[in-house]
Amino acid sequence: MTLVRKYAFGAAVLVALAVTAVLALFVSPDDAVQGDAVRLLYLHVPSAWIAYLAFFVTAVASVLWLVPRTRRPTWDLLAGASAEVGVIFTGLTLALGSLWGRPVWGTWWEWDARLTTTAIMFFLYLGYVALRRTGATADERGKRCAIAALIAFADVPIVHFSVNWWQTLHQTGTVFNEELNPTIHGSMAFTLVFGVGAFTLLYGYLVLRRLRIAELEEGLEEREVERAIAERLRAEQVVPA
Amino acid sequence: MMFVRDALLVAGKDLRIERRSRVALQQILPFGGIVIVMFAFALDADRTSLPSAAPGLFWAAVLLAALLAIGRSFTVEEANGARDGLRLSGLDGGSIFAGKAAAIAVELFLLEVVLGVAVVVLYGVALHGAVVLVCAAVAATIGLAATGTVYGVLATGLRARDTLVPLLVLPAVTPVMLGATRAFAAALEGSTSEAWQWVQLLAAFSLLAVAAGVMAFGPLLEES
Amino acid sequence: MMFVRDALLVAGKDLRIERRSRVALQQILPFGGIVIVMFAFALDADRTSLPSAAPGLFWAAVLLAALLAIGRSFTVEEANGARDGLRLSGLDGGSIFAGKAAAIAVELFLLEVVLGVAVVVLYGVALHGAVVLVCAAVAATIGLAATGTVYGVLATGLRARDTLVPLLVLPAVTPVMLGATRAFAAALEGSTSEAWQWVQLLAAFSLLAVAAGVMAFGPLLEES
Amino acid sequence: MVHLRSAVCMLGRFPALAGADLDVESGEIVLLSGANGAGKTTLLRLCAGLLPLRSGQAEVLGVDLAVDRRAIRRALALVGHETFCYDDLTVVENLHFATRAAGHSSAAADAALERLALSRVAHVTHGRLSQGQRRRVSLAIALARDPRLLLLDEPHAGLDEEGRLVLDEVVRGAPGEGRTVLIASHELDLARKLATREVRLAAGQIREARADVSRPDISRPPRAEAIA
Amino acid sequence: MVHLRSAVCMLGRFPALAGADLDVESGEIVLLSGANGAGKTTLLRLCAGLLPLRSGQAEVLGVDLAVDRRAIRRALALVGHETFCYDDLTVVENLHFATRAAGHSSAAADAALERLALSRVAHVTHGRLSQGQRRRVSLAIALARDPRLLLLDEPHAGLDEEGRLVLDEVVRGAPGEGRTVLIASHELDLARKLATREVRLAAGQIREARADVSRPDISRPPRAEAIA
Ligand code: HEM
Ligand SMILES: Nc1ncnc2c1ncn2[C@@H]1O[C@H](COP(=O)(O)OP(=O)(O)OP(=O)(O)O)[C@@H](O)[C@H]1O
Ligand SMILES: Nc1ncnc2c1ncn2[C@@H]1O[C@H](COP(=O)(O)OP(=O)(O)OP(=O)(O)O)[C@@H](O)[C@H]1O
Ligand SMILES: [Mg+2]
Ligand SMILES: [Mg+2]
Repeated sequence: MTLVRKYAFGAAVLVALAVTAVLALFVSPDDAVQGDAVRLLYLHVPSAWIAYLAFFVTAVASVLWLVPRTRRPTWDLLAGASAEVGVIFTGLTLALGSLWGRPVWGTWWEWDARLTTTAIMFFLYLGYVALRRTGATADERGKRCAIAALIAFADVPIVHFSVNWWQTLHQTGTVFNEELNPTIHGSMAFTLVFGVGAFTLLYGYLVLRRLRIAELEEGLEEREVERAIAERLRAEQVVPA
Repeated sequence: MMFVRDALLVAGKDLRIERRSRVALQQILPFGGIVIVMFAFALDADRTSLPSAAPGLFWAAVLLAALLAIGRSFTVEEANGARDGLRLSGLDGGSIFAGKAAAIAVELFLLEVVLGVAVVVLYGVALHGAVVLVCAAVAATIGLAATGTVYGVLATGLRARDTLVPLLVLPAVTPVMLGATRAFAAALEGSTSEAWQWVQLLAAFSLLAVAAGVMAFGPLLEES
Repeated sequence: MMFVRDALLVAGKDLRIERRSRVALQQILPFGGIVIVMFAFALDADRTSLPSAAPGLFWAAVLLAALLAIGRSFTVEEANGARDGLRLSGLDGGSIFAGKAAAIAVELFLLEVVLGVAVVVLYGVALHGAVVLVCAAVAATIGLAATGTVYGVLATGLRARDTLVPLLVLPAVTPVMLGATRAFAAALEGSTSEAWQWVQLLAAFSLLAVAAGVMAFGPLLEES
Repeated sequence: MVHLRSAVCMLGRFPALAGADLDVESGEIVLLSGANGAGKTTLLRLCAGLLPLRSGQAEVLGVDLAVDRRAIRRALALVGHETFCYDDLTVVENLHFATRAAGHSSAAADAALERLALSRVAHVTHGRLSQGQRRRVSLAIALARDPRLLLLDEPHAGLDEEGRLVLDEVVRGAPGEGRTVLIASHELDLARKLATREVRLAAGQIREARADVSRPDISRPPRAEAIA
Repeated sequence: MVHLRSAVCMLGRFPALAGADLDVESGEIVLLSGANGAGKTTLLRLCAGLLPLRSGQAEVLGVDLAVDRRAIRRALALVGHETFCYDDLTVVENLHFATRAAGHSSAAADAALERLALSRVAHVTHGRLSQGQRRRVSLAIALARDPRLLLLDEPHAGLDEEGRLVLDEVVRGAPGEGRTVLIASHELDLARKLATREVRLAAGQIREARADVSRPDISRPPRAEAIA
């Protein structure tokens, strides 16, 4: 993409995040029960949802790569990039969650279903990232990673429904949740939605950048293959064969 | 038919290698035993808490031993490019999976029996509900072996397979660990019905794992 | 002098391989993290018992990760007959030992820092006596690395090294585990003086292990 | 049998096969020569369906490799630097496993064992074999699988004179038994005696393809003049 | 240089070297020939001090191996089937490590790299090298260590013509640089051109030792008549 558009994108992300911060810190009211702690909601929930989105993208890209007809090197790289960003957001969710838990639950960590499944999701994708980084060539790696990604994705719905399936300390279901705050309908809901939007922008930005880097590293579109061949021929004319 | 024949061929091969090298018997089994003992240390050896912790520790020990067994099963496929050999052999991926998983499962069963006795003795556990215990063990073991085999082949030929496998397998088998632990705990407390629910969960997981393995193994053996 | 130069050469080589392959960082470290989480399952996640068990579980996790690190460090020496290469290299056994042990120790330190944070957060441990904790960790780590390196070379070239090493190392390092666990427990309970006693014990063990390693490594490398 | 059209195989970012064109008809014995790293092994592995085709066309035994790399496996055998054997199994056990896996009878395995004079070490575990004995084992496995396409990667390396006799007669006999053979080799004077045609690889491409390999000036490598 | 008196090496329960007698004087280039499994590799590994002497005497570079197998290590180099290299390190890194470990300067390493024309793959990790490139790397390492005793186990295997030229000139130049060379090989016609003396191993023992290797009837392997 052209420089202009790239910077435009970056700027948009920054602005969106800034606005979210303002909304979260000043506009939205603090919570009856939790006081200011509730403002973590605007970071915690979006990052969790973006993590889902990232892993979903990874799964889809993996499928596209697995299907011979749609296979392009880019899908493999996109899957990797999205997974890495997803791992970051999952880590964020965990960190913010436990930060939040301290004041609200009086503990950093609780072995409840939502938290545990989230931790497992985190490690599953850490493993996936490690699998990608084994120094194998894209060909050796591609199929294994794609399948690993699909297996790992099975955990995501479990994380989401964990709160319904098991008796958990963690908030259940919807954001419009009584003991969280009665007045969520108004500015809170808006802030949350806006925050999700901002995070989605951030996610898109990060993934695109990571994808570019990955493509420079190893993405081999046809022309790059051509160039590699040309290079090799040039190089080996020197060597007496 | 062909499928079974090939699976048996592969399982036979793996078990014969084991009979020759006695790795599972003379190395992995003692390892499991040591782990059981070490855990007793780690828990500061207050006998009171041990029985309650027994199911968890037993399965943790089994899991660690299983990691070794899985690693071993694919170390064998790595020397002399045996992996390419398997690909060239013309065997169907599904049957290779079935064979290798079966071989691992067999080794794990024996391991569990021995470790089980050890736990009962060392941790002073009182046994209840043998039937449900056995069923839970069977279901869990199949799940372990299947999952492990899938990730094992996923990592073969890659750099540092022997560290990658544990990393990939551990999170994937947490459901098994959880289910098995809870099943055992419930059974030992005598609440059999609850135990059976966990067994069902384990069985479901194992079925999924086996199905996934049979389908995915062939493609995984093939690079790209 | 020569000794140091050669040791640095070897350590540098191992660390460069690690920088290339990132195995410790991207595979062993997450593995340790998972183990920490899994243990919480095994203990059935009753928060009350977790803090008290924290030191033991922390060191158990470190130990398991260390097993992988040691295994990896010698997997590297196995490919392409690198072991014979080392023997032919003309390097003195003692310095090879020092180099490899040092490399492992460095990796373990980083690992312990990260896992330590994880334990504090996840198990809800309150920190006391940082100094004694660090000293204990250092002493224990050196002991672990040294012992592991000795047994690592003892097992290289033998069939199924990757299963043999854990089996040999686990019992050998129980003193370290015990000492480190008690030292941590004592420190966290605030009884610092007791902790220091354990630290001395750990230091003694480590010194012995290093001495033994420097002397024994050469002959062990020649083994056969 | 084997038809490559500007076939490209990438190893990482490196085009180990950089647009190779090759046509091998049934019953031919083709020698692949070329400098170290020219791409011979890569070409053979591609033909065995072990490497993905990055671009171009590759058809082996009538199957398009871009579509299916597994269909051809049972019909070919690859003798390479690795034996594909299990160190803890004896020679016989390895041989029987490989043979039965390919759906052939153990009898074929025993015959191959005889033919390569491996009986003395039949019950030695593979891990203890000497280099040449390993090479013999992989040849035995290849024979027992009775392949239609035989891919030999430096087959002479490590074989003693007796072994080379067997190898040569196997290769010479191949066309008669309906086999096509590809040989990658650096022992040109030996290989040229066997081959019906020589193909030279350089920088991952087929450079010159010669019909007549028996021209003395070619079959005698430069080394000879250079030194002696 | 090398003096064996009824030297015996056991591999497991098998006497891979079953009482070998051999005397190699400084500056000689001795060819070890023999069937597969005859014990050539074992003999070379014994001389490198890698295998324990079970019985008999073995003196290498003036050191009695029964007493000390490690003293000689820095003064010799072994080029075998394995490169002793680390797959994750590049060619240069491996070369420098091996050279500096033996107490030599990196300059020697770079010179060897040049000499074996490895510059193109200097920064490729060893794991990705082709067979012949690996062989070149181990030759380079051997050279860089500037050994007094050079043990070559089938050195020609896998080398292309250019590589063989280098190898041959290295071996020929050895005596001049005060090196003694032992070559185990099955490429007899090449090796015999290099060797000053041939020694034939059979069943782990030295059978015939010939002074003159240049007799045509010997230097031309039976294969030639047998078939062509
Ligand atoms: C380490 C601790 C925590 C973790 C790992 C965690 C994880 C998650 C995840 C994964 C989600 C997304 C759920 C979904 O929509 O599928 C989520 C949502 C949410 N979390 Fe947490 N959380 C943690 C702590 C907390 C705390 C302490 C609070 C507040 C008391 C909290 C409040 C919420 C709320 C309100 C939602 C949105 C609920 C919904 O609509 O689903 N979380 N959390
Ligand atoms: N990642 C990489 N970077 C650079 N070069 C690479 C890479 N991976 C493989 N190669 C090169 O690919 C080539 C592999 O070719 P191949 O093994 O087919 O050679 P060959 O013709 O069999 O050589 P030989 O006669 O030595 O066996 C080698 O030149 C190797 O250096
Ligand atoms: N445990 C064992 N039982 C039987 N034979 C064994 C055992 N261990 C090694 N051998 C034999 O020892 C011999 C090793 O010889 P060595 O490797 O030196 O042969 P070589 O002369 O190098 O042969 P090549 O030319 O094939 O390399 C082989 O014949 C091998 O089969
Ligand atoms: Mg090759
Ligand atoms: Mg040999």
